[in-house]
Amino acid sequence: MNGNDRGRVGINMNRLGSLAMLCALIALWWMASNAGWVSRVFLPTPQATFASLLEGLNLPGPNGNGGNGELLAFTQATVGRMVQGWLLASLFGVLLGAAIGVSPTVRAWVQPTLEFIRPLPASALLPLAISIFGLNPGMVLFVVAFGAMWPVLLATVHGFAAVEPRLSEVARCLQMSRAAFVWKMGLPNAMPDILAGMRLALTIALIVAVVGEMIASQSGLGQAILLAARAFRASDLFAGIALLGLIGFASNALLAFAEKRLLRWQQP
Amino acid sequence: MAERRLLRRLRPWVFPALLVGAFEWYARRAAALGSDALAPPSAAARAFMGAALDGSLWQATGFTLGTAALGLLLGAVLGIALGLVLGLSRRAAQLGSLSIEVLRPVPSVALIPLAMLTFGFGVRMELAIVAFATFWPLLVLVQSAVQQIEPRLLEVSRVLGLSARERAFKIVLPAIVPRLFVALRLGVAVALVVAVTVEIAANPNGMGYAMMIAQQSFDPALMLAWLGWIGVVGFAVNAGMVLLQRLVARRMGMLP
Amino acid sequence: MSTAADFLRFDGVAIRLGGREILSPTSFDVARGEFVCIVGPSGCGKTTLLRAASGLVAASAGEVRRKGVKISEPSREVAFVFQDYGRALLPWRTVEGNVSLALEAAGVPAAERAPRIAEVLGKVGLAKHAQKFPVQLSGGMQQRAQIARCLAQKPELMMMDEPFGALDALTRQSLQDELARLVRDDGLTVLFVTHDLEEAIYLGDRVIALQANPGPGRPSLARMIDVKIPRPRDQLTTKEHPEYLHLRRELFAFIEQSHG
Amino acid sequence: MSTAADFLRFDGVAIRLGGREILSPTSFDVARGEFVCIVGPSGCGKTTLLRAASGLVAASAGEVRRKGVKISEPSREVAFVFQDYGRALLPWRTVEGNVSLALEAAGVPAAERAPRIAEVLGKVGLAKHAQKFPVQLSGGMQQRAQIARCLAQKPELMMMDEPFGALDALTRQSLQDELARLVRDDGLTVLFVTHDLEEAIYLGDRVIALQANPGPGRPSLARMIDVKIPRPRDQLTTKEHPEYLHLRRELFAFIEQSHG
Amino acid sequence: QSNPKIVFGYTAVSDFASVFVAAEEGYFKKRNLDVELKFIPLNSTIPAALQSDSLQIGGPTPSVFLQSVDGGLDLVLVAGGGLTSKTITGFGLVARAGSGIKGPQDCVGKKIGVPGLGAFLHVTFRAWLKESGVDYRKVNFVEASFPQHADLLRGGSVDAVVSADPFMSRITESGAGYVASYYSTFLPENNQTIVHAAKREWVAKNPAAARAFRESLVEAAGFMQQPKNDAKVRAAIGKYIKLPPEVLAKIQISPPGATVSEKQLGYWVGLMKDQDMLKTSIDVAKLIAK
Ligand SMILES: Nc1ncnc2c1ncn2[C@@H]1O[C@H](COP(=O)(O)OP(=O)(O)OP(=O)(O)O)[C@@H](O)[C@H]1O
Ligand SMILES: Nc1ncnc2c1ncn2[C@@H]1O[C@H](COP(=O)(O)OP(=O)(O)OP(=O)(O)O)[C@@H](O)[C@H]1O
Ligand SMILES: [Mg+2]
Ligand SMILES: [Mg+2]
Repeated sequence: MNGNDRGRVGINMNRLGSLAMLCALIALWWMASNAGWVSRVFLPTPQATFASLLEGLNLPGPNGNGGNGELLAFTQATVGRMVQGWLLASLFGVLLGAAIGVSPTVRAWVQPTLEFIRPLPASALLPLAISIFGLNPGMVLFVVAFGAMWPVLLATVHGFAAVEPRLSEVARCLQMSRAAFVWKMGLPNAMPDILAGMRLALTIALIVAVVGEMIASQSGLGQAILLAARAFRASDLFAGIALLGLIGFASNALLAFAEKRLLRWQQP
Repeated sequence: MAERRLLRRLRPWVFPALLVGAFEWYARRAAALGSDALAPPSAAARAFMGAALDGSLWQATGFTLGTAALGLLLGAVLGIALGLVLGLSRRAAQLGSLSIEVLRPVPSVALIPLAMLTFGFGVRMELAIVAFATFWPLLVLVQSAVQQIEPRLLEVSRVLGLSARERAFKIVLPAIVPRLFVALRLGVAVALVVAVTVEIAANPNGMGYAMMIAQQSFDPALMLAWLGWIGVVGFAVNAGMVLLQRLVARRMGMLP
Repeated sequence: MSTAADFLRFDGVAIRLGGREILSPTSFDVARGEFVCIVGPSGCGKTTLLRAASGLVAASAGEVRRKGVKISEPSREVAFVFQDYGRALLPWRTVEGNVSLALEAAGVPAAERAPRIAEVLGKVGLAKHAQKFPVQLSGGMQQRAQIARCLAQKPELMMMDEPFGALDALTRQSLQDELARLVRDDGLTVLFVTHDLEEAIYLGDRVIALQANPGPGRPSLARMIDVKIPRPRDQLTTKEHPEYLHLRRELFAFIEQSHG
Repeated sequence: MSTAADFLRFDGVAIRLGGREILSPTSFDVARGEFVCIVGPSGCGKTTLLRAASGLVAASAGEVRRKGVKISEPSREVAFVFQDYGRALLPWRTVEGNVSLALEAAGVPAAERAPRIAEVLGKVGLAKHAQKFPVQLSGGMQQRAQIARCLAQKPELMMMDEPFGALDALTRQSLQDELARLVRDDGLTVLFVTHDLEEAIYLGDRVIALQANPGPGRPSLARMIDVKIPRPRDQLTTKEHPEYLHLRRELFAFIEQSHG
Repeated sequence: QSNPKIVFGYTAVSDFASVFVAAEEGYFKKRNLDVELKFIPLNSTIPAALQSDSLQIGGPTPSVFLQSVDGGLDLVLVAGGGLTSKTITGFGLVARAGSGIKGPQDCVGKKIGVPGLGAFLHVTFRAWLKESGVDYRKVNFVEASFPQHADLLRGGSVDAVVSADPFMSRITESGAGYVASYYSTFLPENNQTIVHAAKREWVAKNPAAARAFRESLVEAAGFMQQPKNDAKVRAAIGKYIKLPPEVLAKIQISPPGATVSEKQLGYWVGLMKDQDMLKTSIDVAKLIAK
């Protein structure tokens, strides 16, 4: 009882501590920008950033009137691109990974090719993709999926390769069919790896989506911050960066939660 | 038997050959239709030879690799140092957790415009972004590596009465080496990708920039050559890291 | 020496793995319903012998026949309890799900599975833990879950590879007695590997002692001992039975000498 | 009951971990040179008691005194052989390097280390494997390497937590006898945890039986038995000694009843 | 006296011809200026490069320059580059074959590629639309670099592009598109298309160098205006901008405007104000170094 209480209080104290730390960082930002230690061209004040954010999100700002809501549309576009690309990446990553993991033949034929294209930065592929597919949202989606596919693919291959040999023997002893083996042993065994890979893939999907928007002129947060920077609107730039950070934070937290639910069997 | 061996040798090359062939055909057709942005791989190979001979290839490659390495060094040193602190002290880890969770997901490429504003272009801005991009994975992986050190080993060090210094050098550091390598491998890959991306998006130096220049100055063959070369460089760097990792693992008795 | 009625027959079975002869040509027979224990020092090939008997590994020479048929692949009529129970369970399935795997493999309709699962879990005393995942179980419970899966298979032959190796004394003893009862009730034939000589004598109808490093002049099969202690046996009286003490002495002396 | 000459004294030691009382107040003494075995069902707190005795975990009530001084931190004079030997060795150091760690910690000059390492490795029979890494060793060899490291510490008190838990019968018996010899030669005091009642009787001067789930009316310390079998003991005759059979029966009966 | 080394940033347009000529004809050297010409791929990065001292003088387009000043950078103009002219047909609106775009009215609701959002061609194109009475907000602009224009038109990703030679003529020759309007010919003449900016701090510290730089360009402008020098001018351009010879021979060179007047800059300020691109009010007089 006593120990429990102390535990709970301890956790609250920790939360408060880490919150205080974050506040301290923001305070430091506030001081640095307001006192003019760093030029405001580079570092806007937190209040200006916040005002830009409110205005862009079409929320009533400090001066009472709503903004233009541009950022809201951009955020939607970026999130949509990220999520779609990520889903595509996950789908193809798992399918291809499972094929490679299960079949030594497929592995022998395609893996070397994949090993070679894997280190290609997705951003470097953009100019070529534009030439081939044209400057359209589908092309950017393709590049996002391409860039984000690798962690899922590798994790799936690894998960299949790492099926405990003892379990393969259990399958043999029970004379399980190949399909049953894939479905009942291979995939569940690869699941933790796949989920971890998908989490990484989501981060990459966001990054590539932003790069795609910057280079291939798709409307979204990536383009918004680039234009903000070109026009030297630092507060808008920071508002965009903050939104991107928020997207990353929220999506990561969401997936971590899902992962925990799905991998209940790992917890003692 | 000999045929089978030959097949085995050739197998990995079949797909790349098919891809290249298909692309050659497609690009020739597009060029016939008057495209300015596509070139067949054969032309790319010629362009590549040209770039290799006039030295621009090596200069740009050197710049990208050098900047990526420096940025990684910066990001890794900071990330490992902070990771060790957060890993060893639960208090510090708890204090920093929220700030890290909030800052970490900021996509590094989102900082390209900011770095451009702050540093202009050149080595410094690329360095800053590469360092930022590699800092987080190293921080997080080192922290978890330290936290996952076998508690039994730390108890052994207590039972034997090792000093703090001895504990750091004889237990903690060797114990995290394998995971540190995994982290560094990831870091190297990230550093290279980010460096190229920065060059493509903003910084007028290095391989990414050379590729953009080729594209903008009507030289799709050269652009394709650069794309292929970037792939080769990434492949080689990755292979080098794997080799190094194996070597260290063997030296430390992690592999039988 | 052997008749067609032999249930399992080893006929000059030799096994080479990794370029080394692990098992030199070995021949023996097992009758239906017999409980045969195999002992020997670590690395002498006990597990390998069992794997050959179930078709998980192919003999390099000789052959294993079950009911007159040469064994080449594992069969569902033979269950295998692995030494490392921690790895032989699907970590993502509950105890129930793990047992169910055997039924699914055998094509038992979904509706019939539940009662059969409940039955075998009852037999091994895991009825209350059906919904738990392997990580949530102690070692002994995990091993019992594996045994339950093997029982669900309704095998006629059971291979058990040091099934009680890492359990504490009490759990071990109660599982030994439980196993003896199950085997008698279901008329199972068992090949039981252990490194514990006393366990071998206590459980077996026969004990086969293997020795390590077979060479030209050193066969793997070193000794075959019939255990004539009456059944049912129990932990206290059987272990003070004169025959038990005698066999114990004999086996120890033999193994010590063959070891040195 | 106790005198100032007591080497190790438990004085009402209770331990709470994770909000649960794992060890209820326990008191007993250990004399210098004594070999005390601790038995009990899994999870009853054997390991926890040993950790408290060496200062790895702090007692929530009462205190442990060694030579009259309250224990608060581990000391180099006390060696601890961990149950999970696989984890207690530095995987990146050879057997030699692992043993050397104890000498480095004690500040032994580099020049003197080699002979001392060779000596302890000889004692545990690992002289030939000095250059191997832990992954290259069998479980028994790993455990012997850990024991070698503890011996290199030149402790006066040795804590051993189920050191032979996962070894095969023969290795186990030879290590038991080896340990008994070492302890006698060096005049070591030993606290030895095991789940094997027979091992406890065979090795101990005294056996302490713990029981699980202590509550208000249930102390952790359930039974204390003196073993009056003469030394040196040996695997065959000692285990047929009437006193041995008697104690075995007594302990089994007790534990079975306290378990049920 | 010794002048500081000047790193000058330029982009791949012929509006920098006066600088190239000054370098080639030795006008910089004559005034004891050490000028290094550095190619910058993206015009809009030039202000940042000036701010971070990667460059001492650079040639942003007026719109990029004004936006940076609007954002708080303290830059001033040292000199000017090329001028707008009704005779220049080097850039225009190129529509996809079959798109049916003929004039400004047809652009409404269409997707139009421009080489840089908020950059020169974009701003001037919007100005033309506005002048023609078309609401440019109803046009969907996307950014696409010049070499991609042909493929984008052919693939149907965009309905038209605002392009420039030599890309424009390649498109029309290949039949992928046609020039719907040389809209620049409708814009007022004599306004800089490129301005040469430097940090105010730098100009204050090196007034002599800044003046010498401008004087070099004035002399170069004089050189360019003599038709007999045309070959030399083209050679200078070809040296700094890598162009195929046949393209170089045909390229239209905009007239030089080495000194920037308040009126000229004021034109751009007005244009950008019209398009809501400026947030602060800009005092043109303060932005031109004397
Ligand atoms: N796949 C394999 N390839 C090469 N050698 C093997 C293989 N499997 C087993 N061995 C070797 O064969 C020998 C016998 O192994 P086996 O597992 O049968 O021993 P065991 O009697 O079961 O020992 P333990 O009591 O330790 O389980 C060992 O020396 C082992 O190293
Ligand atoms: N750090 C801890 N926090 C909370 N509970 C703990 C901790 N360490 C041990 N326990 C609990 O204390 C009890 C006793 O553990 P201990 O390891 O001492 O048992 P044991 O007698 O050594 O068992 P075994 O024979 O299985 O090794 C167990 O129920 C265990 O779950
Ligand atoms: Mg075995
Ligand atoms: Mg324990």
